Amino acid sequence: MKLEAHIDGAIRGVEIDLDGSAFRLRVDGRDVTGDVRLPEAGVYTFYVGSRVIEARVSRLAADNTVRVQIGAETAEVLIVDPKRRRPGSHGSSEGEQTLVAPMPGKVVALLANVGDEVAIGQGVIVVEAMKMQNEVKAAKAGVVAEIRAAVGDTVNAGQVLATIM
Amino acid sequence: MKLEAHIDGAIRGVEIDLDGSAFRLRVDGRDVTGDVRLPEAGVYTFYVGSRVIEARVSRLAADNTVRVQIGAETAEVLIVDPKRRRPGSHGSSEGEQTLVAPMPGKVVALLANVGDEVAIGQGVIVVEAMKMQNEVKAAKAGVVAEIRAAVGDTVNAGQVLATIM
Amino acid sequence: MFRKVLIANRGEIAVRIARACRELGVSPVAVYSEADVEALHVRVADEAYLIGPPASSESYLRIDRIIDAARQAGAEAIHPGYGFLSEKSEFARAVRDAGLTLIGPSPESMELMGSKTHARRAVRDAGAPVVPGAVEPIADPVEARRIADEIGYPVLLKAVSGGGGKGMRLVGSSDELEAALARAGSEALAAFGDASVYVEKAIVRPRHIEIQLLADRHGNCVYLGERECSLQRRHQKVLEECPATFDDADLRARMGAAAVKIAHAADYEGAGTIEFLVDADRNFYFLEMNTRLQVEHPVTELVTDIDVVAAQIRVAAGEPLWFTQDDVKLRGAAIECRIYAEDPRNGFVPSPGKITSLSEPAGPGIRIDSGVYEGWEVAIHYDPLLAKLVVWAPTRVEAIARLRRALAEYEVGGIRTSLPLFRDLLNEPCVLSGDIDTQFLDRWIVERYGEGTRVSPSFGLELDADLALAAAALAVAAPANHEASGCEPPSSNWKRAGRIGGLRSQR
Amino acid sequence: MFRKVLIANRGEIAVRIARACRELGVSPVAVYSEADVEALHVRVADEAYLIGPPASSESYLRIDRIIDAARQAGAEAIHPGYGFLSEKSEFARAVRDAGLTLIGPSPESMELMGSKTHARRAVRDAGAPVVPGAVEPIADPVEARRIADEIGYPVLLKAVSGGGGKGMRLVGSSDELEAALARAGSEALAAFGDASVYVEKAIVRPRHIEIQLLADRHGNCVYLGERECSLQRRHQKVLEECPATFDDADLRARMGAAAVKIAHAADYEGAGTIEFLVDADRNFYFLEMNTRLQVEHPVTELVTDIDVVAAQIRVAAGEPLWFTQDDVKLRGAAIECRIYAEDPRNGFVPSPGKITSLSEPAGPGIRIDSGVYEGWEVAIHYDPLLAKLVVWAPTRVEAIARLRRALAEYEVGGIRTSLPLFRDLLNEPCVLSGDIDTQFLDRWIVERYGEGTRVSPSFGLELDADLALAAAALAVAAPANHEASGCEPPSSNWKRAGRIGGLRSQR
Repeated sequence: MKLEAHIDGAIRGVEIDLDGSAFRLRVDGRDVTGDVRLPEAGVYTFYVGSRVIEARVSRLAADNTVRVQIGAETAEVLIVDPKRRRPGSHGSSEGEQTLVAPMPGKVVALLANVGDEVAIGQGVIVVEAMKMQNEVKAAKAGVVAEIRAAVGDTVNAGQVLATIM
Repeated sequence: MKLEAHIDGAIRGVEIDLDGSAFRLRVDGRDVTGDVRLPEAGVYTFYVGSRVIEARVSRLAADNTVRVQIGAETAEVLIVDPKRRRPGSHGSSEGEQTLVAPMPGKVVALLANVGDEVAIGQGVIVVEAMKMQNEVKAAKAGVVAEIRAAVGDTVNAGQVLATIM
Repeated sequence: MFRKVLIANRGEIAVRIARACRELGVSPVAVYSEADVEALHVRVADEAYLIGPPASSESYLRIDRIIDAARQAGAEAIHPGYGFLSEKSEFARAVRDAGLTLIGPSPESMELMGSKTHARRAVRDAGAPVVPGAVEPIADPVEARRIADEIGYPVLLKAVSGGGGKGMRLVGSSDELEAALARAGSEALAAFGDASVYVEKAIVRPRHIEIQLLADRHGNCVYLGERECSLQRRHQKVLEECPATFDDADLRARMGAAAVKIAHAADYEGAGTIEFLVDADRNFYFLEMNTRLQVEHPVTELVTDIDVVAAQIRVAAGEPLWFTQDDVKLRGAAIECRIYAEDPRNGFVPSPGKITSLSEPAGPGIRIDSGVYEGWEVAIHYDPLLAKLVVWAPTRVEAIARLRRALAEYEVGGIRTSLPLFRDLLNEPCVLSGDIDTQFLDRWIVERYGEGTRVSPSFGLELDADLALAAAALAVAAPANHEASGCEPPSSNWKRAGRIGGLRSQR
Repeated sequence: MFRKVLIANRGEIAVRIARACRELGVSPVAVYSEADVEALHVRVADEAYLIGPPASSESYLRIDRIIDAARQAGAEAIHPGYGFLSEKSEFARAVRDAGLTLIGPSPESMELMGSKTHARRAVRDAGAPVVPGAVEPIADPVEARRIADEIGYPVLLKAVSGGGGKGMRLVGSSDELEAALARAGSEALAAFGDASVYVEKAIVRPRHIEIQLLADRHGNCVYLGERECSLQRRHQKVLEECPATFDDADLRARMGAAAVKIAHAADYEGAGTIEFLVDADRNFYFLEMNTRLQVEHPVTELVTDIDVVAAQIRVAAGEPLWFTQDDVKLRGAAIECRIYAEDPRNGFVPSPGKITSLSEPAGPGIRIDSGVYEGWEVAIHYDPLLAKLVVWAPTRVEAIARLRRALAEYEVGGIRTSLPLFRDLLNEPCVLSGDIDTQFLDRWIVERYGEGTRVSPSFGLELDADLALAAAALAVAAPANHEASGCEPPSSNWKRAGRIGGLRSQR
């Protein structure tokens, strides 16, 4: 399957195929083959030649990105299926994306209005909690279809704040 | 629901009802009420009055019993639903019980023959591994319907050795 | 010894105290808010009392409910932990009035050391050094100028009622003084409802070094070496060590003696900490006293072999200290990392949420004091400290190597944490050499991460970077092949025929 | 220092060694059998080489494949761990012949100390005490009687080629001798293919106390205190401590000096252990030398602060020891429990299977060296040691309290383990007082558990016993309410209105 990995502002093509535990990976024109096992939930152990590389994968509920840790190093990635032009497989129905509050807090700013076009990663609403502000960002490009919160509203974690078509 | 707990050779009646997180327990004529939570898989935290009692529950694949640990103490229990007269809910179809090898090893003795009546906990087949012998026991009373292994056979973990009707 | 102790706290410190209780044969009693029904500190207790809704002001700060719970439980003593009510003298007084024992100092000691003016006077009377200046509110700019001229520039203007950096102004020379005074006053008024400020000498690039004390009610007081806590973000400690990075035995002895004098002056009992600023010439100045257990006590425990929490409970039960100053020997080096639920690469925004997986380091020289578990939902209501990773090794260099190894083994799934901060800090030459001061980290964070912008890390090896993308893609796009199948890996009898064949063919 | 080290082992010790490598900046290389593709020791390595099918004889004992793997990887050295090839001089020789470094002694030292006869002679020549007797095979009953009369009854008959208790017979008086000789000889023949036996003085109710040594190739050798390993089941150690339960400094110094003499006589390099028997009068006798790392090395590490595994690697790389005997100071007490996959309450039958859940203790004074993880399938092919729980505290009494606390936090789901054995042992007065010998545990197991019959434990509190049944019933009969719902607990905003109401109504 062919996917897009959005990482550090760049988009990289990722093509990966599994055949049992054997995998074939193509990234930026490089081919990597080997085996992959899942000894624990969220742990991918790759065997490439004699090398062993273990990746711990965790989905960050806050903003739909996936964090991958290999040894002490980490990266945060947003995986998008270009055929479906929506990120990952995280709950939103076909073509629609809901933006939810990542934590309980107070809405302190709206950064887009209904009808605005937004790009991937663009901030739409700002929620504040513990005196820290957090931007709720679009995980796909689209048009803001609805905004369900107003500045000053208290919101709960998971509450839908806006939808993007 | 009313169940039987087979523990240390004795059978004790256990009646437990849940209403949300509230529970009502009756054991040997004693009533206990409180709340129960499951903070982690297999962990039951009971709140009875001001007391907190945390029970870690684990099903032992070797012989279908359930081990419960509270603090440093443990007990092994076989739970039977008297309405259905078969232990727990562990895979066997209605009225039939399969005895499986708890580990890879060699069959060194048959303790019952086809047609024999066996009681709960009675040994049926002896499997040896790492120079240690292990009795495979009947988890319910019944009649031996089939024996699928002979003395001297090498068996794998999970392999069916006998069935009891 | 007590039979039951009520722990008036939550999180990792409540779990830590419960463990100390168990090891002393004392039954630990928890209190909890509605948000903490399934919290780890409740799960590890023998009894637990619900004391109110999630907001601290309605639960963990409710003196009345906590004392009621202790009475109901029949607890003889209350351990306040740190934060919450631990330094509130009215709590200490209420506990005493209820006929219970507070595991901590008397309300009088707390009040003396809790007042900047009184503490400073007591410290000076005890012959210990304070930062030159006067903590009395200044009447007018003329007085401010007189004091500043006397102690010499640079000076610091500080709010009398303040703390945490608010209403604080650094003044480099006399012509900046008047404007700074006006701004500091209005900031202090806004923050604390009190415009009064005072003037003290500014210590340039100071280190924060503190002395751990233990005192019993029989007149014995010892110091357990020092801790260096210079790595702070906005006055919040993030990494602490024992001994101080420069490991100066003479300075330790002088600071320790000064700290003990201060404790005696305050008629102190229990565990306490004297915080000092240390300048580049290794002069030290009293900063404040924390009349409670510190977050960072484990580094002292690992280097001195003294269990500070157990000692608190024992001296509160009336035991005399069972060792003398001469028995306290420092050995090796310990480092603590505070694992917070916040995102260091994005302006340290809080990162509450469910911990979906948890892998903790283990093996030699590792200690984890945690308040969370896999499946726990980190709430927004409380301090974001999840756990403390503490390492010990015979030398600081080895402790750093061990810490690096431990950080690679540590993963908290589902939320962002400060773990990447520590991984980055251990690549920083100044941290490795110990060339740090209390402003170092704030400067470094701006340089390294920018302010408020996400920094995407990168992998050292191209293969790792490629496989990271592969793992992310598999997790998101092919969960059915793996996760959804009940986490069951493929048969482990599978043969990597090619590889073993390769080995064989070489023979 | 080496750049890469191949670890020719599996399980907890391979993980332990990999951690030491990482902390030294060395890249760890694993080898594995087909049963261990997903084993933890493979997962923590940088590289891994498949060396054969599950059977040890086809994988972890294959000298050729292991050396091939080291060559392919470009590893400069091989750490053998314990067991497997660690004491095989032909392996040490093959490693040397391949131009690689074995992290351990020379094949010559192994051969000298691996032969009972030679070792005994070397020990005696070094002036260290051996058990009176003669390790030469006895020619006939007449010679046996002569030797036995000379050294005095009781005597022990032992197989010359043997070990592990087989072919061993205790003879109380001369009229039992002849029959015992016949039985010992036939047992020895069956077990080792060699009927020859020897006679030595039987030490009555001996303790097993061993000295840890570290020697470099520059002539330095130090001893790192002793370990008491008297708690053994059928000659297999289950719980070890440092120092010995009677903590006798004079005895330690004498045993240590004897051990160092023996090491010098063997021209020893690396870590090694001299095992002694100690009788009731604290006379000690050489038993054997283990020319490798021991399972129980962590208790020594915790009490001496010396990382034995790191030291092994450093001396193998040619470094001289960086400390002297005078620098070695023992502090506090450490206890290790070996967590085996076997059922102590049912004749210690092996208990392989999938670890369905894993909760490990943490907090102060706890060290876990584990080779398994949640989801790992414990295979039948190898040693049943899953992990080691090691505690440290300032005193033995406190260490026991801490161990009790740790055991209550420890759970390995899905299989039976030796954890209940340790919980039961800590209620045994002789274990608490240290009144033990090498036969104590075998006697105690028969008394406590009977032989081969399951003992069902019971809960101290009726409420606990009732709730244990409730938990079992819920887990089996109502999994849909809990486990099947994705382990999601009920809403944590739920209010326990009754309880908080109760608290309020009292005010």
